[in-house]
Amino acid sequence: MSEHVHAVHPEPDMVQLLTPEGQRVEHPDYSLEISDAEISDLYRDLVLVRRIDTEAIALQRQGELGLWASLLGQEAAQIGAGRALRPHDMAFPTYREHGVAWCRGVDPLALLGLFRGTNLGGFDPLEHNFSMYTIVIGAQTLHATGYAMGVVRDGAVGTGDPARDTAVLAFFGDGASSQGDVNEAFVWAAAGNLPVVFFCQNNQWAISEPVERQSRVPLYQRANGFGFPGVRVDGNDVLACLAVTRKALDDARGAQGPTLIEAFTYRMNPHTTNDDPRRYQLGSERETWKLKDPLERVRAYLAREAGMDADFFDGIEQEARTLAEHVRAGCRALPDPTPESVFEHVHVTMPDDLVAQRADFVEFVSAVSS
Amino acid sequence: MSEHVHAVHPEPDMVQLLTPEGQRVEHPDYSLEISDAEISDLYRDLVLVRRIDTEAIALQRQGELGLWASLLGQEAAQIGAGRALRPHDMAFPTYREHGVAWCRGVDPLALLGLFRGTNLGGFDPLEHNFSMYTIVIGAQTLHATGYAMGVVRDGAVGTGDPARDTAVLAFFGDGASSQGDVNEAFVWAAAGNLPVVFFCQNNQWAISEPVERQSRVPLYQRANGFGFPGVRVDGNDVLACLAVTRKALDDARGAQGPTLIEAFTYRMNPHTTNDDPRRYQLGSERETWKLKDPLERVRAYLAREAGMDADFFDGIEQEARTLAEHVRAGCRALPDPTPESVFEHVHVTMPDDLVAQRADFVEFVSAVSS
Amino acid sequence: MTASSGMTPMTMAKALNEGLRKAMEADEKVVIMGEDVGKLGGVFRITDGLQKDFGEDRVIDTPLAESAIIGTAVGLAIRGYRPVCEIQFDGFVFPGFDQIVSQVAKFHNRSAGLVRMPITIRIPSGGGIGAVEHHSESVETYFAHTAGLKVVACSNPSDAYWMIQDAIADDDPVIFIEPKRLYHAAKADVADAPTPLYEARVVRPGEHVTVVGYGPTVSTLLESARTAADEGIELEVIDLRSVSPLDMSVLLESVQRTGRMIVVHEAPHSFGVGAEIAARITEQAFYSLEAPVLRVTGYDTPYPPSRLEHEWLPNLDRVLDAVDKILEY
Amino acid sequence: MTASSGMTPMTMAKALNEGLRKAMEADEKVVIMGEDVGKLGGVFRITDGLQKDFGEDRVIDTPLAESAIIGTAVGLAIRGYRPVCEIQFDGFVFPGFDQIVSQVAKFHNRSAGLVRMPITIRIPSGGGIGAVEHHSESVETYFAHTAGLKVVACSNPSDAYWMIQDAIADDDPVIFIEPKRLYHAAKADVADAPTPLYEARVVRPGEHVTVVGYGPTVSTLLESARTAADEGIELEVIDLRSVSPLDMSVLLESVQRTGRMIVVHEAPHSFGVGAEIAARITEQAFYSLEAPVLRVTGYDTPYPPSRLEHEWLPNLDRVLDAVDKILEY
Ligand SMILES: Cc1ncc(C[n+]2csc(CCOP(=O)(O)OP(=O)(O)O)c2C)c(N)n1
Ligand SMILES: Cc1ncc(C[n+]2csc(CCOP(=O)(O)OP(=O)(O)O)c2C)c(N)n1
Ligand SMILES: [Mg+2]
Ligand SMILES: [Mg+2]
Repeated sequence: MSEHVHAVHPEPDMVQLLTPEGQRVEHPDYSLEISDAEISDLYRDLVLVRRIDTEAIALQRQGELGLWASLLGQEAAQIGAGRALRPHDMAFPTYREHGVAWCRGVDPLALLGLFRGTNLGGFDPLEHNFSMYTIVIGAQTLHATGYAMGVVRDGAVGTGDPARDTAVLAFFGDGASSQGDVNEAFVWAAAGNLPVVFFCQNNQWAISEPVERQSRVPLYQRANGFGFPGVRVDGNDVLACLAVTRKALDDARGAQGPTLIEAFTYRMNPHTTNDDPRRYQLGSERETWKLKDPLERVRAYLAREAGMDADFFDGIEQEARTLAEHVRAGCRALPDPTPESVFEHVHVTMPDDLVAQRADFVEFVSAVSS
Repeated sequence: MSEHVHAVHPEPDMVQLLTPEGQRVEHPDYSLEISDAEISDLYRDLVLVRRIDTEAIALQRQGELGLWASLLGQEAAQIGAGRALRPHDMAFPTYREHGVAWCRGVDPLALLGLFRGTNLGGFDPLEHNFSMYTIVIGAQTLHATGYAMGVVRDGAVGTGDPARDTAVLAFFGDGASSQGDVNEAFVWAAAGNLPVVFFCQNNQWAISEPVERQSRVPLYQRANGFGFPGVRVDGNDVLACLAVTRKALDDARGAQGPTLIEAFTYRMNPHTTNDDPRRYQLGSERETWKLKDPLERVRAYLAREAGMDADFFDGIEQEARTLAEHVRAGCRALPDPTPESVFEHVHVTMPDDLVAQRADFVEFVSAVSS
Repeated sequence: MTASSGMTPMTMAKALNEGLRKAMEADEKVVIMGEDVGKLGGVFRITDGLQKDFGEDRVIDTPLAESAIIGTAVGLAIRGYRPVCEIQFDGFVFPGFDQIVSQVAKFHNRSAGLVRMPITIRIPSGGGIGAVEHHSESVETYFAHTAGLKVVACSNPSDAYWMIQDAIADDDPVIFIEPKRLYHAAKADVADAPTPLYEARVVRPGEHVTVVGYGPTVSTLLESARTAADEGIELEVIDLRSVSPLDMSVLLESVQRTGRMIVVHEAPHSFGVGAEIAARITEQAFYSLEAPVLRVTGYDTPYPPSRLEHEWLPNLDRVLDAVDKILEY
Repeated sequence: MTASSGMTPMTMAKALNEGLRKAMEADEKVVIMGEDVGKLGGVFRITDGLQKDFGEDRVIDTPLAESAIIGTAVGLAIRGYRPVCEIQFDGFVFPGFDQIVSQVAKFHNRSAGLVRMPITIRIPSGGGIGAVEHHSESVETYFAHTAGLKVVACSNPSDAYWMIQDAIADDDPVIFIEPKRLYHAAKADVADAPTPLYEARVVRPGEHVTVVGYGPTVSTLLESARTAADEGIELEVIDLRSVSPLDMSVLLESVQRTGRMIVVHEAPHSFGVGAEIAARITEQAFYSLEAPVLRVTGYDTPYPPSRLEHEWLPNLDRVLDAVDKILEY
């Protein structure tokens, strides 16, 4: 086939509040009251999560991680969405939401165990109101929908009490939009008018398959078919992602039902550290998207419009270096799993035959390792 | 909850060409050139398939069938859709498409084995271009989509040659619209611009669940979310169903891609002979729909507008009686399955251990039955 | 069976209904979800009246999508609920298979024990009701082979009443197999106390051959035992009750006495539950065996047209054939 | 292995690629479909170059939906095609489970033989590659227990080359298990003729203990046999090749000589392939057995974090432990 060229382009109706050049722009439906201090905080988030990502990739190269799924290019989508959440809201990630994890107060080190092979999770989903990384494409959208059913049953929507009303945020990708589970989640959320927001990071690719393989119309329009609103937002614009997600979460908390958000962005790195995009991607595409970098535009705004000086940027750089050190040292220090641990949490109460198998295994491991 | 009342009502934009009173009406997008003779043939179809249904229910009551899924009330949807097919088109039914089977030239007796328990099918899907009855909700929509992929690969779309261009027609119900498989079929059909038409008989109920449990918007709108046209048609109007399905099949054959048709109708009988609708249905609802009977309106038209006389209607009555006799006698004469048959078609080539199991089974059955 | 609970004798359908009611009264976090479980009370009426008494929030008529029934149950469990999912018929559990195997079974382990999946999945199972395709499957083996799941099957009203409550109370996910053809069979007393959920039970003692079944086949085994007794052959009938984990102690104690064991189930023969029991018994009681463990099961074919199901299913004659065969060793 | 085919030695990945190419040349109705099988050549490059050479119509990058990959393959088969579906990783076959078990496995039977399902479902399987969750599962038992399916596993490049062609040429649906950790292992010669698809093969003769494996474990068994030989213990290594149907003749002939058998697989222990083989061997060779059939398998846990996978998986030490144990009987 002729070299792949994207048919889907940013729509005029794509919500944008900060241009790639760093200009604030207004949008009729999504105004955002935000101070330069708050924007500075968002910038800090963006820089730090990109740094976490950079370090993780380096650690994978050094053999410290078996794999890493990079979020490069998607920082704004994840920080914008993540910062729109309230502490008691619940989020359901895929395997790439490192930026959202950051917003939920999860130590980056807690994410590395899964990729290092020392555990399958590493943090407490209930403490952070951030569910487990989910690798089976789309599965988590149903978990989010069920959680939202529970929220409704707990009377935690539409009370008007901000400390009580709760929303659920489900992350998924453009490829995932083809999975039955994701569409079933749309059916249930619509039929039940549930307080769940579906946040699709359309990074244009599902490994080697362009989004056109999944849909011939923009993904945000999928929601129309199920009878709830869909909106496309500039996924590289952290302010727009924050504003659009905030609005959708408010609607959810206010018993207005679900929203589908399509964050239009781009995967600037390979799918994972195992992937080789040269086989299917045009370098030129990546170059075009480089000009829309989610960090640069905020930096430009802060420097030009908000008059932040070198000290500010140096301060964040310093923070990033400290964080990087934390990630590097912490990763190498991650404890290996104990043989017992493999058996411990298979069930809450361990059946006898598993007790016996554990004994075998523990004995065997100590034998070979001694 | 308060007694269930349908929120979804026939839309103004529901295609109708023949009113419940038997008046022909025009529709801007769907004109239908059809002679009174052709309408008479459709009426004959409607009467005969209803009679097959009536006989099957009676046979179930008499213990000759284990179960029957009645099509009462849905005759127009099935005959309209079935008669829109060309011989070389392919149709994929659920378990209720007895009227479509009729249009595909399948002997009604061939449908009874499944419900009598003498076989799992009973006719040759490839001879009739009518696939097997499919009981797992939604599964057949993917089969139809895959078949349509084959049609495209065979170069049998968009050639303009009516003897060559082929369309696929997939049947499913309102409840089925919630299944992942059905929505995946929409994804594939849209992304691949496949020659498949999705024909949803919205009979308002999925066993005891009203369509509102599945969707808060009319089902034909689901197609918008996937980027292909959806249309709602009066499912009790055989002319409208014929016209709308013809158009959709023509588009498919002409490489215009998929269409979703929602035939708005009503299940006038219990879900199956096992069901007890009194537990969940308002009798009044049934009464309202009785006034929209798919046969009566055609009968009224033929008598009033086309001047068909008593002989015509008596002739069809006579045909129906003969057919009924064929069904009654034929059902009782259906051969029981042989023990061998259970093993014969598990695989094309039977593995040794199955050969041994067959020997056991055959010996055992002859032993107990002797 | 121990003394009556004072409840009037009841069918298995009624016993399950009563057990579900008790479970919902005991814990307000218990919710029932599935297709047609509300006003209709399920196609088998197992949830009859529960929506009327506990409301639509706790007895939920779901959209028609099994993957979503299970997937949303996972989300409800994360939120602190205790979902009881009804799969309408055995053959329709497969669209939900991914959520069961990759999420329900693994989530607790994935979270290192921080999140629990107290989900009960009720599956009306097995054949013998003259139904059409997909309505007579025996699917327990798929789940028994899946780490993280427990699989139990009730064979009588008393167990049905108690086991469903214990399964729901269990903090682990439980696949609950209900022999649908016994739903409306003879009424029976309900014991005043449960047998522990994961214990097998000797339901008829015998010295010559141990016959093991669960769910629908137990009554067939009792019938076989009565017939065999007429010829002086005493079958010891064991109701497995729990398919996974297996209660080996009861099986071993029995086979060490009888030296002979036959395992009976409706599921296809190969790679079935009988194979695992045969393998373990041979491993753990090798020198006690007078004969190999034999199996009387469904054949390795799709479930047959119902006109042949009673021949295809394990039945009195096939069990007694196996008894004769095993005694020839 | 018979004399070389004259092809240069190749890896299993290359052998599968060549086999697929041959199958597509042999029958224009063969289509390959799956996620990323086109330009990328699949995440393991098994279909590398095939889209370029055969076109997008025959090597189809599908949307991301396994149920649809299988369900549309059923429709293609009805239309007369011979689909070869790639499941990207073992753990992702489950969303397609319903279409496999209720449609692919049953359609031919449902149609009384009038419609065929010549569908091959390729599943890169097993562990040992340091992957994250769901990427190291062994799912063969689920399909072996499903009537209407055949399940085969290749263990070396030559079999990979021939078996994939035979599986595609088979008019029945075949689940094709590929041991992913061997894809890029040592190159080997390709035999000039295939061993019949459903036959087991003795890959190393020995007189003391029969050890049976398939797919990824065969190389572990050969390694174990070499080590055991140093202590004068001769293991007879059998490559099952076909998990379902089972080629009992080869297994029986061997165990009747050795009197001892160990079955080895990565899939969880309970209700696994080892159980069926143990049950059949005990049934059919009862008096030849010096010891019960033992099993060295994955444990009844979810697949562990990769740091522990090499201990968790059947390995040299665990096999030799079992050999010592079985020789003590
Ligand atoms: C059910 C399932 N099938 C296949 C895979 C393998 N896989 C992992 S990521 C991926 C692509 C996902 O694309 P998208 O949804 O766009 O998310 P992205 O990776 O681009 O963030 C695939 C096919 C999987 N994880 N789960
Ligand atoms: C996967 C699956 N789940 C459940 C069932 C049981 N079942 C049979 S028909 C039916 C309702 C179908 O409703 P609808 O799609 O509206 O079709 P209708 O029967 O109204 O024609 C259900 C739940 C099934 N056959 N398949
Ligand atoms: Mg993507
Ligand atoms: Mg319906």
